[in-house]
Amino acid sequence: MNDPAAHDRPPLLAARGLSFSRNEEPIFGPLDFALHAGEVVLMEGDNGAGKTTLLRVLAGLLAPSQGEIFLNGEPLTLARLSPQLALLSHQGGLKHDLTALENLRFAAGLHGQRRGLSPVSALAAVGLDGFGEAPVRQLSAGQKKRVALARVLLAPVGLWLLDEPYANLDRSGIELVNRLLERHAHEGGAALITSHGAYAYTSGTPRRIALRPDPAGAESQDDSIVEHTR
Amino acid sequence: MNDPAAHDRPPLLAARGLSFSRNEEPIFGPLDFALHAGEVVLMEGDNGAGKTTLLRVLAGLLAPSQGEIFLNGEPLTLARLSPQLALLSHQGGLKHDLTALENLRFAAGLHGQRRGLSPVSALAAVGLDGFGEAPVRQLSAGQKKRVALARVLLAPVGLWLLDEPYANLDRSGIELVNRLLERHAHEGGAALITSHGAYAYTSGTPRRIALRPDPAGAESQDDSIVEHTR
Amino acid sequence: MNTLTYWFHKLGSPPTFHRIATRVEPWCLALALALGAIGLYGGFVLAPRDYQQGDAYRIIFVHVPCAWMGLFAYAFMAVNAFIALVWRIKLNEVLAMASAPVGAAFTFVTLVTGSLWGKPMWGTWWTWDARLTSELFLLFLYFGVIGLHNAIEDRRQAARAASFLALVGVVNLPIVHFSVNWWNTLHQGSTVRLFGPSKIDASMLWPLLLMALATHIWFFASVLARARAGLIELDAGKDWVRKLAQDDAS
Amino acid sequence: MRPGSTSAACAALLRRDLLLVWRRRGDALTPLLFATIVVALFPLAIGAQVQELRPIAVGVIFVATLLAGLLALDTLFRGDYEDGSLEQLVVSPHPLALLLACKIAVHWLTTALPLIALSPLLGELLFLDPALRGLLPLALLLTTPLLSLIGAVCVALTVGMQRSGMLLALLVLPLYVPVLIFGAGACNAAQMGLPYLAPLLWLAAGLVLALVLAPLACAAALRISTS
Amino acid sequence: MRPGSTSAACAALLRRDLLLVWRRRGDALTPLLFATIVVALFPLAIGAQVQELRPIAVGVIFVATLLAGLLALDTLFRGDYEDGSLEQLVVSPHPLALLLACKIAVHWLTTALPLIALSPLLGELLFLDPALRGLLPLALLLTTPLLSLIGAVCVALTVGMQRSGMLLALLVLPLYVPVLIFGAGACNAAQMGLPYLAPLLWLAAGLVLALVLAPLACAAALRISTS
Ligand code: HEM
Ligand SMILES: Nc1ncnc2c1ncn2[C@@H]1O[C@H](COP(=O)(O)OP(=O)(O)OP(=O)(O)O)[C@@H](O)[C@H]1O
Ligand SMILES: Nc1ncnc2c1ncn2[C@@H]1O[C@H](COP(=O)(O)OP(=O)(O)OP(=O)(O)O)[C@@H](O)[C@H]1O
Ligand SMILES: [Mg+2]
Ligand SMILES: [Mg+2]
Repeated sequence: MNDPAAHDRPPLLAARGLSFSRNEEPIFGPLDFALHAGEVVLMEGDNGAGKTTLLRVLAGLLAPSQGEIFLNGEPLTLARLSPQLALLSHQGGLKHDLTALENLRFAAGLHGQRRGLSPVSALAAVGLDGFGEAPVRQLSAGQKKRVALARVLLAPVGLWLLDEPYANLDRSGIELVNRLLERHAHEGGAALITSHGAYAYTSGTPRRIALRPDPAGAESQDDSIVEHTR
Repeated sequence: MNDPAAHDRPPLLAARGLSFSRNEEPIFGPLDFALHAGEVVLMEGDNGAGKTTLLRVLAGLLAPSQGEIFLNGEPLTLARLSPQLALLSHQGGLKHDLTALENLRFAAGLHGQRRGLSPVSALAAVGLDGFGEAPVRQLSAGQKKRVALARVLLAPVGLWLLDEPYANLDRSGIELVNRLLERHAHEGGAALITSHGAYAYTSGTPRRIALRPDPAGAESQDDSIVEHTR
Repeated sequence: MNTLTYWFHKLGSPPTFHRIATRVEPWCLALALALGAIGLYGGFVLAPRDYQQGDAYRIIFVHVPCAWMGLFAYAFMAVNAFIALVWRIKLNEVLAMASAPVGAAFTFVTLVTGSLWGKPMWGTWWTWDARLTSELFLLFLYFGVIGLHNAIEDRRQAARAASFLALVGVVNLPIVHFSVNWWNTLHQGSTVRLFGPSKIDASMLWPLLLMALATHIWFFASVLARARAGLIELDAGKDWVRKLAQDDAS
Repeated sequence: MRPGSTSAACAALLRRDLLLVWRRRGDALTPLLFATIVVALFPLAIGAQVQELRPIAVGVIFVATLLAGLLALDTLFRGDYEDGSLEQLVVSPHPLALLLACKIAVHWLTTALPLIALSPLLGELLFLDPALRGLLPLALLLTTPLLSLIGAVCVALTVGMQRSGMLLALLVLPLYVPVLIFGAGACNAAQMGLPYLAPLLWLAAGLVLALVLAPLACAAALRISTS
Repeated sequence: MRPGSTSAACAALLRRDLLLVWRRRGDALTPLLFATIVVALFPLAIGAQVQELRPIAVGVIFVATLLAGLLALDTLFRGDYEDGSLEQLVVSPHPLALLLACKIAVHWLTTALPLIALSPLLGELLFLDPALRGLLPLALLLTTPLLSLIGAVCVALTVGMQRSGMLLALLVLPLYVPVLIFGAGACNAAQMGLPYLAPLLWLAAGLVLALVLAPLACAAALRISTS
């Protein structure tokens, strides 16, 4: 927000009146928010608040019950899916039978690769130097998470949607995620992340957006989106 | 350790010269340690240090390559499996098609149930009061974790082996785990838990046990078991 | 908005549909029962014995209307499924899913009456002739649609997935209907024509047509009832359902 | 702290597994439908005449039962393995073999028994020799539990692997062959008017043996494959 | 930032899927072995004489192929769904239908093609009429891709569910039946010296249609079932 020029361009991600219901039971929303280049938004909320669901809706994997999503100012419809986002979900999206490097090479083929990065260097960037040739199945929970992060890092996209990127990571891994987010925002990208940990990305000043509209107009501590700007 | 009487009884869990290798490559060990009633041991270690593997060995799910495990002073062999421990692993061990209550009722049938607790009250104890009748598949990541914790709580055993009990939990969930551990230790139980979070169980004074023997004799920060006594 | 789309939207809104369906339903049921009773009386009592088949042929008055309904219900389901998929209209999802069990029941009755009839006519309960086989697989398709619908948690997603399957399965309809023309089979060909002279005596034709009318009305009545229940289940949290429950209570 | 009794544990397991089947009763019907469909494919692929179908009726029904059982096998431990409840059974204080025996029993009750009940109808579809109407269900009643028990041991061996459906088929089918030969053999002998009691007795003997040994083998196999 | 081209994405997907099959080449062989075992069961269940087996040879081989394909279907998207790579395909910037077509192609190449190559041997096992030696592989060559394409649509519909193997069979088989009738029908007609070109042409026409429509339907079904 401290860079007024950023607001001339359309926001990387914007939601207008966005809500999602399962079996007509509202999970979240209606929500209105925008995510501009250079921002990292941390979404916090109690267990079951709907964070994962929101990320999946934003990625175009679930159709919203109401409202619209805009990527770079263009509406995202189920039919025309976003070419411009990278998603990290609980499952990781890795093939356990392939090695870490083979997984990243495939991702590079599918999504393209960021200028100046290669599968090998992305793997080094997440601290898995010697593990390129090990099948992913043999990696520990945290090592798998790092490979999935390398995949996100490699994709040439501006918008990152990361669901609990810190879970299962040791302390150096947590710092690594913070470093990666910092750099991504600095290079003009944006990220929306969920986390329960106090250690999560903490540079900048927080801004909150309620996941559910608050009848009293006040903003509640729970069920909220906390936003940090660079 | 501050209760000398506890040492007259055999430790709830003890390992002697315990090590585990995959394909002749050592993962951890040799390890010697004991876990007495009233202790909660927090095992910390980098990603891939072998924490999950150690817990699975202690639970009797993997056969150790070398060394012995004692439960209440009796050796644990693969054939005579531990009647006295509760395990929380990454998968949770819940049936997604059954409701939370049905899952707990089954657990109570299988393992028996702790005096003074019932499936309903265990569910209430983990803060899932209204969710007893929802199929587990519909719960969020953190809610599933809470149901799994209720299962551990319900089992009438002294020894808890918990793999990353804090992951996916919100702050009230983290406090809940700490409260449960506190009470369990107070009632004469013991727990061995893994975690990466700084928020983890922190009452008492830490003690470290290296997951791998340190050649220099010094104790390293990484790959270590941190032990807290009541 | 022109009047047509206006009525479309009006009818398509669950509360309106519910109101109209509640009112129409009992009349439909009564009419279907009355017509059915007359038709059965005409078929089983008034119509003359067949000189070849004796009384066994009288099962035609159940078999043929049910067979038609099995096919009609599928077509009805497919049309609704198409609308549900393209325009995402809730009412059509519910209608499509409501017609599946009814259609399956008619198909099942067709199979049972057919094989009951087959025993005296062909000397066997069952043969692997094209019409019989394709009718059997029509039943399986119905089961598939119902099974898929039950297997998915989210009701609307389930309805859409099952609708999709119903559309894919439409290829089976022409096979069932035209199988008697495309392959020469044991089962007899068309005897009743909508256009042009039928190959059936008028004294047998009118009960048959009456029965056909009765089954159609019955079908609509039970689809309406199921759709109503389905809508209430879907909209359980909505205002109009809550008001309904209150009205019921008071 | 009072650990539960073993019989309570078995009862809880039986109750849970039956409840799971009931929750997915649509799925539970599918072995039935699968066998029906396999049986129905043959007249389409071969021809629909009585003289074509009657000689192969027994064989096709046995093969269909066997394949349906084989497919259903995959669900025996898979779900429990993936969601971690198998671990819980292993670390429970009760004899694993007994718990597994309960699981196998539920599996047989819910997959094979309905198929046996349906077998007269399947026979009708293939113009089964009327003389076999009583014998076929009896032969199936002896063979299917054997198949479930043998299959459970194999499935326990492969449970740790991903996408092992095909490997399982490979392990299981050679073991199924003798059962098939005795079962179908008895029916074929009866069809030709030969004595058919001997193969049935062999099957019964095998069943008794398997009832005792298979759960033990299953528990041992599971310990190996999950470690 | 340069997004990859669609052709590069397809190439990467083809390469990865082939690599995965190669990593599990044991598993890749199993449809073959499964079909062989099914074929081998019939002489055991029915009898081993030429006059018993020859009339049913074509039918048994077709049914075995169909069942082997059906079992293999389950692995088409399941693995990708479970480990989240399917999500990655869906959020990728390329047409989903094209990516799925690549997956189906690899699946057909690695499961059906070896079976077609083996079919003469299977025919030998069942004393297949020598006149059909050329026609049978040809008919399989036309039917198996159709089965893969139709099957892919159904499997896409059920991919979000647990343990849907049986439901899948129920969905798929009614759609397979016409294919089976035409394929086996052509061979049976040839065996009786009747003209057999018409059913083959129907199959070819169906194949062309399915090649165009099935990937699109598959993508649509996937969007529904994963949402
Ligand atoms: C299980 C066995 C049978 C099945 C599944 C079956 C199925 C059908 C179906 C689906 C139709 C409606 C076709 C259409 O309108 O496109 C039909 C019509 C009819 N069936 Fe059957 N049928 C069976 C046995 C029989 C038998 C044994 C007879 C008597 C010989 C018979 C006589 C008729 C007649 C007369 C019609 C009316 C044909 C017309 O006017 O279009 N059916 N059957
Ligand atoms: N498939 C489903 N069907 C029905 N309800 C669901 C489903 N998935 C999630 N829910 C419900 O939707 C709500 C939001 O779930 P979601 O997974 O988005 O929460 P979350 O904020 O990610 O929580 P956590 O921090 O525990 O991961 C929860 O109450 C959950 O029970
Ligand atoms: N099935 C396996 N085959 C081979 N190696 C394995 C297997 N499972 C784990 N490993 C290896 O063993 C080591 C220890 O793994 P483990 O899962 O115990 O680590 P961890 O301490 O739990 O790590 P994390 O904090 O990431 O969960 C890792 O280097 C991992 O790569
Ligand atoms: Mg979540
Ligand atoms: Mg771990």
